[in-house]
Order: sequence, then C-alpha cells, then structure tokens
Amino acid sequence: MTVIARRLAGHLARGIVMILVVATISFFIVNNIPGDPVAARYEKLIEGGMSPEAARQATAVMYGFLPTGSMWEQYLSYMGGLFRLDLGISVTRPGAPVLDVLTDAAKWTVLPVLIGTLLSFLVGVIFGVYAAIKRTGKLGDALAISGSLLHGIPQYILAMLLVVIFATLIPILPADSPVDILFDPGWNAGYIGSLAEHAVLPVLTYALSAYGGWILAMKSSVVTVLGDDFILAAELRGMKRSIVFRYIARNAILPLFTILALSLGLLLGGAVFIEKIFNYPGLGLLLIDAVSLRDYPLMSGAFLLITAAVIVANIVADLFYTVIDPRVRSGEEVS
Amino acid sequence: MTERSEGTVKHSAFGAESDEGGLRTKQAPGVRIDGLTVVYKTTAGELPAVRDVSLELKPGTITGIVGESGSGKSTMALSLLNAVQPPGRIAAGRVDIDGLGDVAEFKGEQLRKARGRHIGYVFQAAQNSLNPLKTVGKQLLDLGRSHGVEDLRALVREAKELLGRMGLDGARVLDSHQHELSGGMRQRVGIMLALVLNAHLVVLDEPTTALDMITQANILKIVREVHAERGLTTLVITHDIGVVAEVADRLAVMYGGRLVEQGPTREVLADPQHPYTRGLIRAIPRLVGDINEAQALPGRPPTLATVPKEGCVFRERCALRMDVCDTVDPAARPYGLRIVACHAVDQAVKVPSGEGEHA
Amino acid sequence: MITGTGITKTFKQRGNVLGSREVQALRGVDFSIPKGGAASFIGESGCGKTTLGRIIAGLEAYDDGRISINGTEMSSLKPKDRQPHFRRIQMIHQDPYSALNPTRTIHQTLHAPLKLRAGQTGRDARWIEERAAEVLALVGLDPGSVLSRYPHQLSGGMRQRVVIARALTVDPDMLVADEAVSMIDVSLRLGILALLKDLRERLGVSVLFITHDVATSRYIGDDGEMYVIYRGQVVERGPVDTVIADPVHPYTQSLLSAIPVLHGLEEPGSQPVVPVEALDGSQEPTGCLFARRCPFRRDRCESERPVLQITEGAPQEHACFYPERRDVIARPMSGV
Amino acid sequence: GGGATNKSSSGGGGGLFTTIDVNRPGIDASAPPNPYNPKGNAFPGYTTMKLGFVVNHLTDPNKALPGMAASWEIPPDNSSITLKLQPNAKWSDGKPVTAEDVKLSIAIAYTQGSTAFAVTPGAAGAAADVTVVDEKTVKVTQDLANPSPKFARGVLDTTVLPSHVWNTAVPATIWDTIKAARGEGPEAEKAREDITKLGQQVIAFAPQKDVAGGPFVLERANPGEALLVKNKHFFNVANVVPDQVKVLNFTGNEQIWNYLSQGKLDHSGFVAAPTDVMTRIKAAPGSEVIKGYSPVAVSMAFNQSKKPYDNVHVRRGLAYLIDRDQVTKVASPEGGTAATTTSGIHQKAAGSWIPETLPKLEAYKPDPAKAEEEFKQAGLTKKDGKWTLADGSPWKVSMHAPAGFSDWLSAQENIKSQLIKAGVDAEVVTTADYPVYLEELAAGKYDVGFWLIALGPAPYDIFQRLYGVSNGWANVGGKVKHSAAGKSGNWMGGPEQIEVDGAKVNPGELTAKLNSVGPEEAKPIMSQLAQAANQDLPVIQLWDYINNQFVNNSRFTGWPHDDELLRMGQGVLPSGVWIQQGLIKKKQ
Amino acid sequence: MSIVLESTTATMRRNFWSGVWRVMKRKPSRMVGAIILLGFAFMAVFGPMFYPDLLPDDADLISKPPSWAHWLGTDPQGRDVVALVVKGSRYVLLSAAVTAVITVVVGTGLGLFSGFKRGRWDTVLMRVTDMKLTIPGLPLLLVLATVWKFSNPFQMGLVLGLLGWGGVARAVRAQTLSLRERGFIEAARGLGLSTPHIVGKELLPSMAPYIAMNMLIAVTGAVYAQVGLFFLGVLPYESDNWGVMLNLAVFQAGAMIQPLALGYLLGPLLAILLLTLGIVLVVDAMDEIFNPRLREE
Ligand SMILES: Nc1ncnc2c1ncn2[C@@H]1O[C@H](COP(=O)(O)OP(=O)(O)OP(=O)(O)O)[C@@H](O)[C@H]1O
Ligand SMILES: Nc1ncnc2c1ncn2[C@@H]1O[C@H](COP(=O)(O)OP(=O)(O)OP(=O)(O)O)[C@@H](O)[C@H]1O
Ligand SMILES: [Mg+2]
Ligand SMILES: [Mg+2]
Repeated sequence: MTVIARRLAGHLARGIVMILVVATISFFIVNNIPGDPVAARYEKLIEGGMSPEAARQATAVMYGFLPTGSMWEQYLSYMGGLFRLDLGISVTRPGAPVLDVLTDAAKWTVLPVLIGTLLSFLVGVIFGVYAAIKRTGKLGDALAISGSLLHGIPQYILAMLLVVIFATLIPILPADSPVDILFDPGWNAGYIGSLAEHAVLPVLTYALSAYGGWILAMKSSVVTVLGDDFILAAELRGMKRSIVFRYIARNAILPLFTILALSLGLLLGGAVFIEKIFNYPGLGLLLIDAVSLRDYPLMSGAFLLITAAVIVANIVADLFYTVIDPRVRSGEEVS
Repeated sequence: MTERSEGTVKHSAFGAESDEGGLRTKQAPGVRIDGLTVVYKTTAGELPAVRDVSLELKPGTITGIVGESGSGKSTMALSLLNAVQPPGRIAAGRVDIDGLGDVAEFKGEQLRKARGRHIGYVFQAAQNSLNPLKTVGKQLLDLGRSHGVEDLRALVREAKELLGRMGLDGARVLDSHQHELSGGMRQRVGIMLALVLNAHLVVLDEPTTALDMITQANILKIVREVHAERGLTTLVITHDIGVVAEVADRLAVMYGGRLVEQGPTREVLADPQHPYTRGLIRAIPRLVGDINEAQALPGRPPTLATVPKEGCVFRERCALRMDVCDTVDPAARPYGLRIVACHAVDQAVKVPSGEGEHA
Repeated sequence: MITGTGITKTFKQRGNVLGSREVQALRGVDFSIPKGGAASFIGESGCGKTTLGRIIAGLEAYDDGRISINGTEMSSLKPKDRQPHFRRIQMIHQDPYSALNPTRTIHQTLHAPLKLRAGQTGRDARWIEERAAEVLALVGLDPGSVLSRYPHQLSGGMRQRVVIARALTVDPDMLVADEAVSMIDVSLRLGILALLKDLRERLGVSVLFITHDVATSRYIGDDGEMYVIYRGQVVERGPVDTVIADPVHPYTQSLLSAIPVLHGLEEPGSQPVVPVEALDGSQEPTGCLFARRCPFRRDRCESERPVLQITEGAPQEHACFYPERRDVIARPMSGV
Repeated sequence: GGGATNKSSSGGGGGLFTTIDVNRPGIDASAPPNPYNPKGNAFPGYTTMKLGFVVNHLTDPNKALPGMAASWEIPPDNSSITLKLQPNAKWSDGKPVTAEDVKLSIAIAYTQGSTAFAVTPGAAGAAADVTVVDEKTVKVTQDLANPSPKFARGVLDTTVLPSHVWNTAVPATIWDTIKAARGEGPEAEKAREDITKLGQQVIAFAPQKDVAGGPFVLERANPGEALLVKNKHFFNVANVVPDQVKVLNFTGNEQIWNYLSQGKLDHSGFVAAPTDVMTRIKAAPGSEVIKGYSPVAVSMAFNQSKKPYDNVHVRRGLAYLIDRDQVTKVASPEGGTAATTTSGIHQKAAGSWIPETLPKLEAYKPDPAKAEEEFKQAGLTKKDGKWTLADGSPWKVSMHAPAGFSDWLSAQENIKSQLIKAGVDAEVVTTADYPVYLEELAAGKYDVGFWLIALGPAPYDIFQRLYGVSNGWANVGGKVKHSAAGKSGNWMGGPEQIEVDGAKVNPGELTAKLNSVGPEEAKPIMSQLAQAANQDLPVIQLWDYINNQFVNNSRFTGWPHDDELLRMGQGVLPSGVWIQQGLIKKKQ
Repeated sequence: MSIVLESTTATMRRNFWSGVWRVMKRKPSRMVGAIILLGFAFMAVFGPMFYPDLLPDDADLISKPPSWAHWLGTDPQGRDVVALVVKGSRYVLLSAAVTAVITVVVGTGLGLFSGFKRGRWDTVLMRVTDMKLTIPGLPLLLVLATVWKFSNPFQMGLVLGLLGWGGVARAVRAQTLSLRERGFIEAARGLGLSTPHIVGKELLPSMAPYIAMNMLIAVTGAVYAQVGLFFLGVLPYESDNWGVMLNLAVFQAGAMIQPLALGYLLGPLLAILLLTLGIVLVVDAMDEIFNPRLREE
C-alpha cells in the first residue's frame, strides 16, 4: 500500500506543477493575443472619458483579472484566483463565472465520451481477441484491416459521413441539439429517450473512431501474450480453455486499461470535432466558440480543465496499474 | 524466501492416500514413440524438425535427450503431449502412452485431460511459465478446477508437501507471484505443478538452462529423488550432456531432427558409437586430464533449412563420411542395448560381428 | 600487464522517493594479469564477475581502488585520457547475438574501428581492407564469404569469432571474455576456447576469462590463474589446475561439487560439498560472506571476515579461516 | 437534422411554431432571461416588447409598429414624443404594464447607452427629459442642443421591462445619477462612471423567472433550443395563434438549410445559400422566400493613406475592372442585387431620395480600356502584363475579410480572379473574426476591406458610413471635427475636401448636416454626397442587400409581403412581431 | 582483395534497394500503398504546375455535381474540385513534411540524447517531455490559433512539429536505453569509436523502422490536425486548402445536406482517406525494410 501512497503523492505533486505550468502558458498566450481585447476595452473606456481606476474596475468585472499593472501583478492575481477555483468571468456571457460555464458544458461531454469509449473498448477488445486468435484466417485479417482503416480515418470525416448517412440521406437520427426541448427535463421516458436518441450519432462516432485503436491494440497485446511461455505452459498443464482464455485476456488487457484511462482523459479535449459537427454543447464546442468569439477567460479555463482531465487520467491509470499489476505493486518497475 | 535443505521433509507425504480415486494407484507408464515426424511450415514449405524418430521410454526410467540447439528436442518433447504449436504439426507417427493410447490422435477435451493429469510438463523457460498476475496458489487452484479436482484443499496440501519436499516453504511460495521467486524456485514450482495432479509421465525441457551451477545441481538432485519416490517415467531434455549424465538412465542423442544414437547412459558415454555422439562427448571440457584430448566438432549444427533432405543428416561434419551417406539415410539399428543410426557403425558391426556387443 | 588493487563497486539501485537498494558488487578485489597471461574468474550468478570484467575493460566506473595498465595508473589520468589505455582491453560479450549490430554487415562492423586506427596511424583505405581480411583469417573465418554478410546470416560460433575479430582490430593487450562460450553450441565451444588460447600464444594477448563453468577455464591455458569470486570478494586464487584439483575454500569446493558427473566416464569426488542454503544477497553478514551457507562454519566465521591470504598447507591464496582439502571433483574412471 | 420536431406537436390549439434565432452567440441554457445579456435568453418580439417596433421605411426613420406603446404623437418639430401604452397590457405574471415600467426601462437603457438615452455629453438625438404623464402615458422630450430627426426612432426602440422585477437591478437613485451624468465637470464624470458600473450590473442581472411582456414567456432553454409558451396575459392574446414556440439555436448556415429543406421551420431569418441549396429549400412543401428592402449595401473600401489607393484614378480604375454582376452572382445571388453604381445609398432608397441625380452618376460598367487609362493617369505602369506601382514596385491588391463571412470571401475570391485576369495582382486575406477585423480595420492595418454602407433609412446614417468617423469626421455634440488619417478611427483617410463637378466640398460637414434636417432639405444634400461618393469613390459599392425571410406555409399563413414589415430593428425576431400583431394565422 | 571489398559497399547499397523491392513485393497491398504515396508526392511537387496560378472559374458553373469535365464537380466559385485538391495538396503535404521532419529530428534528437546521456539530463528532458505529452494537442492548437497566424505551410508544419515530438522522443529514448544495453553499442564504445559514429551509424539504423514509422504517423497526424483546424474555421482562410475546402463544403455549400455539392466535400475527403490508406499500407512494410534479416528473407 505504501507504494500506492507514495506514487499518489508523487503524481499529485507533479500534477499540480503541471497545472501551474499550463495555467502559466495559457496566461501568457492570452496576454500575447493580437488586438488584446482587455487592453482594447480598457482603452475604449478611457477614451470614453472614464478615469483609469474606473476603467480598470469595469474591465475587471468583464475579464476576471486585472488588465493593468505589471505583467507580474496580473499573473499573480490570476494564479491566486486559480487556487480558489476562480477562473474569472466569461466575456461572451457576462456575469457567468467560467467555472460554471465549464461544468455545464462538461456534463454534455463526459457522458457521451464515456459511453462511446467504453462501448468501443468493449467491442474493440472482444474483436481484438478474436482477430488475434484468428490472425491467420480471413476473418481475422478483415477485422484487423477494418481496425486499421477506422483507426486511420480522422474523426471529423467519420462524423461527417455519419451525418450524411443517418441525418441527411436517411434522416432517422437527429444531429442537432442534445435533447428535444419539448420534453420536460427530468426522469421521464420522453426526456431520457430524447437524450439517448440525440446522443446516438456522437456516441457512435466516438465508438467507431476509437474502435480501430482498441482492436489493433488488443490484437497486438493478445498476440504478445499468446507468445508468452506461461500461456503454452498453462495449456500443457491441461488448463481449461476458459481459464487459459482468462489468463490471456487478463494479461493482454492490462496495458489497455492504462490506455483506456488516458484516452478518457484525452477525449474531453478530443471531442472538439464531434461536438462541432453534431452541435453537441460540450467542452469541445465551448472551446471552439471561446476561440472564435475570443472569450479568453473561457478559453484558458476550458484548456485548463481539459489538461487537468488528462493529468487526472494519468494518475488514475498509474494507480490502477499499481493496484492490478503485482509487479508494480511490489515496487518493481515493468517497462 | 530461503530454501531449506532437505532432510526435514516428511517423505510420508508421498505415500499418503489421496481422495481422488485411483490417482495413487497409477503406475509409471511406458511410452513408445514410433516413426514420429513433425514438420514446420516455413516459406520454403513444410520442413521436418523431427524426422522418423522412434524411442521407447521404459516405465520408471529417466530418459535424457541431448542435442544441440535446433536439433528438435523441444519439438519432440511437445509431441509427447501432442502440443506442437502451429505452424508445426505431427505429420506422421504414433506416441503410445500406457493407459492412454496414441496421444498423437488425441483431440480436444481428451487431450486436455491427458495433459497435466497424466503427463506433466516442465517448461524450457520455467522462468516464465507462470502467469505474472496471479499467485502460484491461485494458478494451482485453476489447475485443480481444470481437472475437476473436487477437494481443492487436499490439492493445496499436496502442493505444499511437494514444495516442502523440494526444500521450499510451501505456504509462502503458494502466496507468491512469479516475480517474487528466484529462478531455481520457479523451476521447482514448475516441477510441482507438473506433478501435483499425480502425473506419472513427466517431461522436463531444459530444466536447468539459465540456472547457475549450484542451483542446477540442486534441481537435478530433486528430479532424481522425486522420480524415484513417486515412481515416474521421466524424459529430460537438455543440450548439456553433463545434465543427462547426472540424472538419466537412458540417453538419446538428437541431431538435425533425427535420433542418431540411444542407449543406457553409461554405455553411451563410455563407448559412443555414432560419430556425432563421439564428437559431442569429446567436445566436453574436462576438469582434469589433458586438455588437448577435448576437441571441438568441426562445422556447425544445421538449421531447419540446412538439414540435408536426403542422406545422413550428420555427414557434413562427419569424419567417417562415405558415399552412401550422401544418398541413404541410415536406419536406426540395434547395437547391443543401444540403437544407432549410422552407416559406418553398420559396417563396423557387420564385419566384426562376434565382438563389440558389450563394451 | 594489468593490475588492480582494492577495487570496490557499489550499485545503487535507483528506487523511488523513499529508498534505494545498494548492492555491493565488488569488495576490494585485487588482481594482476601479466602480459600474455591468462586469468579466469569463476563464481555463482550475481557474484560480480561481469562487473569486474567491465571495470577492467573501462566500461564501468569503480568506486575505489586503483587500476594500472602497463604501468600507467588510471586514476591519475583524466577520464578522457584513460580511453586509449582502456581501448587496449577489449571485451568479448557473452551473447554474440547482441554483440553485433544486426543492421550492419561484418564489413561495416570491422571497418569502423579500423578506420579510426588508420586515421591515427596514417594508413590508407587499402590497409583497412587488408587488415579486415587479416583479422577474420586470424579467427579462422573466410573473409571472402563473411565480409558482406549480416550477423543473422552467421551461426553463433561464427558470430563469436567475428566479435573476437572486431576486438583484434585495435591490437588489444587483453581480451575480456565474459561467458564467451556459454551461448554457443556445445560442439563448438572448444573451438572458441582454442581460438582464445591460440591468440594468446600467437599474438601475446592476455585473456581474462569469465565463466561459471569451471572446466572451460582450463582451456585458455594451464598457466592461467583462477579467481574464485563470491559476493564481490575473491575467496580463492591460484593457478587454474591447483585450484581445480586442490580447492581449499568451501565455496570453491561447492562450486566444483556441483559440476555434473559424466557417469560412465567419471567417478564423483568422495567429499562433495553442498551449500546449506541458496545464495541470498539481501543480507549483509558481518563475518565470512559464505558463512551462512557453509556446512563447515564455526563461530569465528560468523563474526570475523577472513581475507585473502596464503596459509600453510595450501599452495594458493584463499579467504577461509579453516581451509581444508576435500575430494570434491569427479575424476575419470580408471580404465576408460 | 433533428427528427424530434415533427413527432411532438404537443402544444394543442394553435400548435407549435418553430423558428430560429440567427443572432450569435445563440441560446445558452444557463443564461438568464435578460435582453441585455449578450447570451441572454430573451427573445425580442416574443418575450420582450419594445415601445414600438421600428420598421424600415425607405425614407421615414420614425416609422414603427405599435408595441407596448399603442400609439404616439410627435410634434412637427420633432421635439418630443408622447407615448400611450396599450390599455390592457399586462406582464406574464398578471401585473399591469405602467408608465413607471417604461420609466425604469428608460433608466436601464441609459446604463447601456442607446441613441436616445445616452449620457455622453452632446450626443445627437438624445432625450432631455422623461415625464410620466399618467398611468399609461409617458412623454419624452428631445435635447434640442443637438437634435436628430430620428429621435422618435430612438425612443420607440426601447425594451420595456417589468419594474417589479428589474428595480433590483438598478438603485432607486438612478435618475439622479443620470441627471448628474448628463452635466459637465468632475461630478458628471463620476456619475458616468457609476452608470457604466451599473451597466455591468444590468448585463449580469439574472431574474429567477422570465416575466415577459410579449406574447410568449420563456418556459425553458437548453443549449440547442428554447421553448416559449403563450403568455395568457398578453394584451393581444386573442390574436396570437401558436401555443408554443420553439426557438432553435443558430449553429451554422448548413443547419438552417437542412431544416428548411425538410420543411421543419415555420420561419427563419435569411442566411446566404448556394443556388442548389436554395432550389432545394424552395422545393420543400409550403416553403416560401419572402423578399423585401434591406437598407444595407456592401462595398469595397479603400484605405487612402496607403499607396496607390490614395489616387482616385486607381480607385476608378479598379471600379472599371470589377464586374459587380458577376461578383454578386457568385457571392450573394439571393441576398443581393448588384449595385448599379456607387452612390452611397441603397439603390431602392436612392430612387426615392435622389431620383434626378441617380441616372447621371457614372455607372462604372466593366471597361478594361477605361481602367487602363485611369491606371495610367495614376502613374501605374504595366510590365509583362502586370500592373506595377509608379515607382516600379509590385502592386498587389490585398483584400481583407473576417473568416466567417462567406459571401464576402466569395466575393473577394471572385474579385481577385477578375483582377488577376486583368493584370492586377490580388490576394484575399482573412481575419479570424469580425471583432478583430473591425479592430484591425479601424487601426488602418488593411489596404482594402469590405464595409457595409447605406445603412438606412435615416439620411445621416446612410452617409456617415462614408463620411463619418471612419473617414475622419466625428460629430460630437452637433459639432463636426475632422481628424487626420490614422487618427481617432479614421482608417479611410480620404481628403477633407473633395472636388465635385469642379466645386470643393467637405462631405463630412454635409453629412453632419443631414443629422438635423428634415427630409426635403436632406434631398439636395444627399444628391451632392452621392455625386461626391460616385466621383471620389472612397468605396466601390458592390451590391445592395435584399431582405429575404424563409417561411413555410404548411402550418401557418399570413406572412407579410411588404418591405416595411420584413425587417425590424436590431436584434428583433420579426416573426414574433408578426405573431403579436395578429398577422399570422393558423393554416386551415 | 581490396577491390573486392570496396565493391561490397556498392553491392550492399544495391542489395538494400533490391531488398526493399523484395519486401514491397511480398504483399500487393504494400505496392498499392507505395504507389499511392508516390502519387501524392508527385501531386504535391508537380501537380500545381499543371494548373495556372489562378484556377479558371466560371460563374455559371457554381457548385455543380460531378461531370466529365469536372470529375468531382465544382466549388461555389465555379472552380474544378479536382484542381483544387491537387493545388491544395502542396500546402497539406508540405506542412506535413515539415511536421514530420521536425517531429523526427527533434524527437529523435532528444530521445537519443536523453537515452544516451542518461543521468540528470535524461531526468529533466523526460519530465519536460511528459509535461508536453500531458497537454492535449488539439485544444492547445485551438488556443494557439488565436496567437499564431499559420500563414504558410512552413509555420503550420513548424507548430505541429513542435507540438508533436513528445511521443517520438519517448519511444526513441526507450529504444536507445534498451539498445544501449546491447553488446554492440558497448563494444563500439570499448573500441573507442566516436559518439557521432555510435549514434549515427550504430544506434540510428537500428531505430530506423521505428523512426520511419513515427515519421509516417506524424505525417498522418499533421495532415489530420491541420485539415481539422482549417475545417473548424479557427484558422484564417486560405484558398486552395483541403481543410478550407471541407469547411466551405460543409458550412457554405451544404455538402452534408446537399448531395449535389457532395463532390466538393468528397474531394478533400477522398484525398485524406487515400493518403491514410497509403500510409497504413506502407507502414506495414517498415519493419521488414529496415531489418536486414526480414529484408533478405
Ligand atoms: N514455430 C516454428 N516455426 C518454424 N520453425 C520452427 C518453429 N519452432 C521450431 N522450429 C524449428 O524446428 C527446429 C527444432 O526446434 P526445437 O525448438 O525443437 O529445437 P531444440 O532442439 O529444442 O533447440 P533449443 O536447444 O534451441 O531449444 C529448429 O530448427 C527450429 O528452427
Ligand atoms: N547496472 C547495475 N545496476 C545495479 N546493480 C547491478 C548492475 N550490474 C550488476 N549489478 C548487481 O551487481 C551484482 C554483480 O553482478 P554481475 O553481473 O557482475 O554478476 P556476474 O557474476 O557476472 O553474474 P552472472 O553469472 O549472472 O553473469 C549483482 O547482484 C547484480 O544484481
Ligand atoms: Mg528447445
Ligand atoms: Mg555476468
């Protein structure tokens, strides 16, 4: 257990450093944007006859951090806010704290991403095992090739294809809002059904685009494990097929769990294309909107959140590994 | 994690009655390998790794197979369990095991049940023959379940006793993962798993490769003792003649997929007939005596692709090469208690027929 | 002439935040290998043979002690200046499969060090080619057929010969052969050993032979010295044949007892020594390193550590308080 | 495309009306029902009411449909407006709409700054006083220091908010602050600061529940759409047909095309669409595109501080090279008509304002020969078929446009190809978005950009786009000041005096005059300005916009077809106005 | 003798290419892949030369469906889509090439340095790499798009490259560390061979399949990323660009709802899919090409 605790402590320390670094990067990026909106507004207020103090205050209301003062002062106050989970106030939605906007959007991202990823993981892993076992056969080949191709197709192209097919050519699935407004929100069949119906295409896209990766990873992992001596040894000891299969599966899937955790972290930010194409109001769309509408506090907030998700996923992945792999648990490194 | 030296072990453990009906009553089986040919599919077509090999393992004996790398030892050992891995397959021949039948014909469940319960196999790379994610104990239980052992407790007890017999702390080992065990310990766990279901035919593929001298000596001793105590038929495969000389009653020499000579160990060592056997023995570095007596064999061992398709497989490196060797594959013929496959030996036997039956 | 005194080496296994394990790989080893001479290190796995070999070949730094090569004290030199000296000591690795770059032909492999040498000595490209053929011929390979091949196209024995040829390109004073034959087919081992011996005799290269197969150490020359190493300490040292025939340290004796007997050709020794326990490097004893495993240990062994010395009644150096001759090795059966 | 809309017409009675809010940024589930919040979920015309809904008459800026004000009176001198509120007007919570509501709404308008209600000293057309005459009557007088003919428009275009909800958004003393702010001196300055601060507060004000004055009230919003239900207390509720309104969020033109071609929208504002898409949309059952006047034109504007655009001959040469018909055909075939000439006025309005002058203006029909002549006059030289600057350095017409503006980009691409064919090197450069575009444009960073002009109907508004702040003339407190090129937002950098038919005129002064004169006096001035623009070409007028609205007759009918009803004031959803006015009927 | 030897180098070089040829021939799919990639390279290098600087447009042929004259139809400007794809390939592939080169050079360089030097440098570099890998690329690009203008393919490639080297560095370092333990590297050091020789001649060739694979993957990644960015519309408009084409096709020509404009969408889409396919097929051969054992078999 101490190994876990020690690792956790190390990860947390590193994670915090990482967040600070990213926050710093995004702070300076925002501060270097051409036509700095903060300064522009400040200047405008000044031109409009406002005293510097008042202008400063008025801008502060809008942007959540002070536009004047030395870069250092601004930076420190921004970082100070960060520690209080205060990411400033959205520009395009005045009055709305960035954190609230982000949590609103995040809930629309998390669920489809989670479902899509888990679905593709499940299917990909099963087919991956199959493709590995039948790797010399036609079907195994077909599975592997389908995997490579799906893995190779960019997400946005997949999404577009799905829209064209299921929303335009045969319009059977919605690809606009996340839920039909006519249903009363809550735990009623209509609302949930509508939510589900609207999530089908995005989830399908996540699932399809990730599926290729899983099947390939699982296939190669299984092939590696199949080559391991202990599998042959188990067979030679006359172990039941089901048990041998479990040995293979468990050992092969182990490295994939790490990737799973990591990809869940990455998908928060990777949802950009899908959300754009399906108009799904999650973090990705929020980020694009923030970028195209130049809502800097929102932009850097979203970026921070997405990075934080990756960091958390990293930690989870590692701890997970520590828990399930006895070699790591006992402090030995496995490469 | 220390290994206890033997002596404190209750030998009675092996005599204890087990609840599994009939397990104890089994006898050491005899094995007859007949005309075994195993081929591997390669880019150059199917090539034999073991060709027309016949070998008898007498009940209760230890047979050793020696041969250089790639001579087909492991392939042959696997054939005993009908477990040659694709792209290989048994192309011809029988493997008759007493009380089981021709294993080469076995399929599916029948084959699976034979493995483990009737034939124990100790892996060439015993170091890696355990599932890294599970404790030895859990794997033992999996093994028990696979073979329908009802009283798993008894099985664990049996395993502990076996491990204790080999000088290990059974409870501790069963609780360990593979990475927590040293090479020698892993090898002993491998032997335990091969024997715990009371198999009486045991195949050990290079049981001591990668172990150092002292551990090797220790394992060999265990093999010998366990063999005797449990009444086994044992096949030991190795490239090290010394190992065979230590443990085996009978010795078979493999070269290029063929068995070139077999017979009682002492006899073969003392008076090798096949030029390859002779060369092999002569190539052993000796602790004492004139170092110039020992000589390397010229040439190099063949690989699957370079094994001659016809004629004697050894002729390229043979000092006694004759014309007939290029075209005719020498048949394995009895030579006293031995069987030798060599044209030169044939001739030698034919000419001075009266003598040389016993060396 | 290469000598070393008091070589120590401790590995700190990089652990996590809270602790790192230390392994005392060498504890004050002295050695001396004369020009053209031979020495062999034997011992169990993990006792430090390779580490010492690597230190001698300049591939590993040592913590303490001094090494002098042909009279030049290494620690007095800047690391940069040591290089040319250490280059005179070439290592032959155990695994001929990994010792050659699979992506380079034998020609390329030999060419690089020869070119370097040609540059230093002002020789031309022609010399390089000639020399390449020469060293291959020296190790008994046919240059014409070998040069253009990739390592995977050669057998293990040929590869090991190429490795030796490559070492010869720099005209070394000494070859450090670390288990140089253990991965080579039995039938070919002697060939390599004979080659090493031959090189010694013909070129005056000294050979340091590392092995745990005691018997092989005889084959690089009977004038060699044998160092029996246990847990980083030399426990017995003397002429090869003496140590083999007349070991006095229980550790050497247990090593020799463990050698399989060729029943039918040999008879086992009458007083085999079997260690009480397996090697366990995790505990650091205060007394004799071997005490825990030694069947003959007495109280003194537990509290005091013996040093390498010559005592009466034993022709070789040993580190045992109670040296005693025992008949451990197998001997050829009379009449065979 | 969504499948949900069809299947659940759950409203009953008049059914569900589906429209789309083409304003960006669109609906935000978490935003409050606050018309001043940039993302606020208030739907002007549906849930919020203005005093009146101003319409785009060709020449009369004060024309409006009744809103919360049932009627109003404006004296001939434009000095005040007296508003009579709807007698039965009630808020959606049943409380009556009173003059006090209007007064508070005006106070709130001050915090945001509006044309009529601005605290900026000397602003044209600003209100001087607001008096509650009685429960249902409010009188607003104009500050005659700097009067504007469209004062009434500014007043009418005020959103009326329920004071019992919004009185917490601003302090009770706000009128004192406003009064103080309209004065001069440090106190006034302080007061103006306070007003700005209040402005922020108002923007962020978030009423718990929507209390609507319009025909509908916000039921709920999610990120993609909002649901409005009928306001039972609305004064004209008897004539409001739909029971529910679904307002979709605009996410892209393609989304609207998709809905329209599937017949899912009852009404949508116009979005540009390629011909094929348009054909499909029109082919949808019940689909109809209604067209009307849109007082906007787009032009290619020059930064005259950059060479060679300072030379009028270069500009004229370019005008002779660009085939506006082709440009329009490529860029905006449905949404615009190619400008017949550059007059600074939308051609439809120009017919009313300057009927005599219009035919006399140079049409700049594509004519390479004339262009060549003009370029030569400007000292440009042609080398290897390429025009170079007078000093021999290469010339590249670098046109800028904001990234999202597809019709502008298409137009520029087309112009680029036309110019290159004629030997004038050209390129199109995009700017990430409109705010940055405007900022960089104003900072004088571009040589050539696209610029909206002819913003009718008020004459001053029309020409201040050419001869206003962007060209150096600032109208502060009725006094015109000219600042040099590159200063105070003067990015066009035209000369202060230009020659029109031999006479020197100051177009900025002339334009400023339009701000205070009546229509009849305006006409000759506009004629003069049109000629000035036509000869001096600060911009090349490319096309005049047409106001299109997409409607569908399958479920509702009664769509207006006359120009004035088609386009409402800024940000209003016209279908809401049509519904509240009782124009829209259920399809029988 | 020396003449024989000297010619061996030349023979070997010849052998390498004949080996490559053999490897490619082993599976027809690889040949297809190679042909596709060569086709794209040709298209990017020479393709634009077949078209005038300014593509002819025809206001009467706006957004037309595929026809004989215009295989993939025309765009909303009335230009030929095939021509646009060909002209656009240069930007895409050039920046992808720049990305690949930077990714590989920086990644390999740092990985080699880190793995070879070990010690403190290694720790520091790998911490930095880890951090870099933690920052999600696409969002970072979106944010960077507000600062950078990406005005030409080199800049685009540069930025993508600077964002993309982390994975390669990690992989190369791991490889270096494991190769370092191999006898032949140690032998080279023992022989006194220079570090440049060891790194360049001994280490790098062993990692060539790795690097080549990473390079191809970097190319795909770069193509996706930049086309995606343009598609999202967060980067300034560029004429003749696949991503812009996609963007215009979807958001302005309504290709997703308007089958007639599908050609405009399909142009860049097929190009990307084909490129992907080509790379997927060729990557399969990398291991065999650079591994003499597999190559010669
Ligand atoms: N899966 C396989 N595919 C092709 N050839 C194989 C395969 N497995 C083994 N062989 C070949 O069959 C021959 C015999 O192999 P086998 O493993 O039985 O030899 P071995 O005597 O056990 O050698 P070692 O001492 O190296 O274990 C070898 O030449 C080997 O190359
Ligand atoms: N790089 C290293 N880092 C940490 N410990 C090491 C390292 N190299 C060797 N050791 C440790 O030093 C001790 C001596 O190792 P060395 O390899 O010299 O033994 P050896 O006698 O050559 O063994 P073998 O016979 O197995 O080759 C061992 O305990 C080993 O674990
Ligand atoms: Mg084997
Ligand atoms: Mg070693």
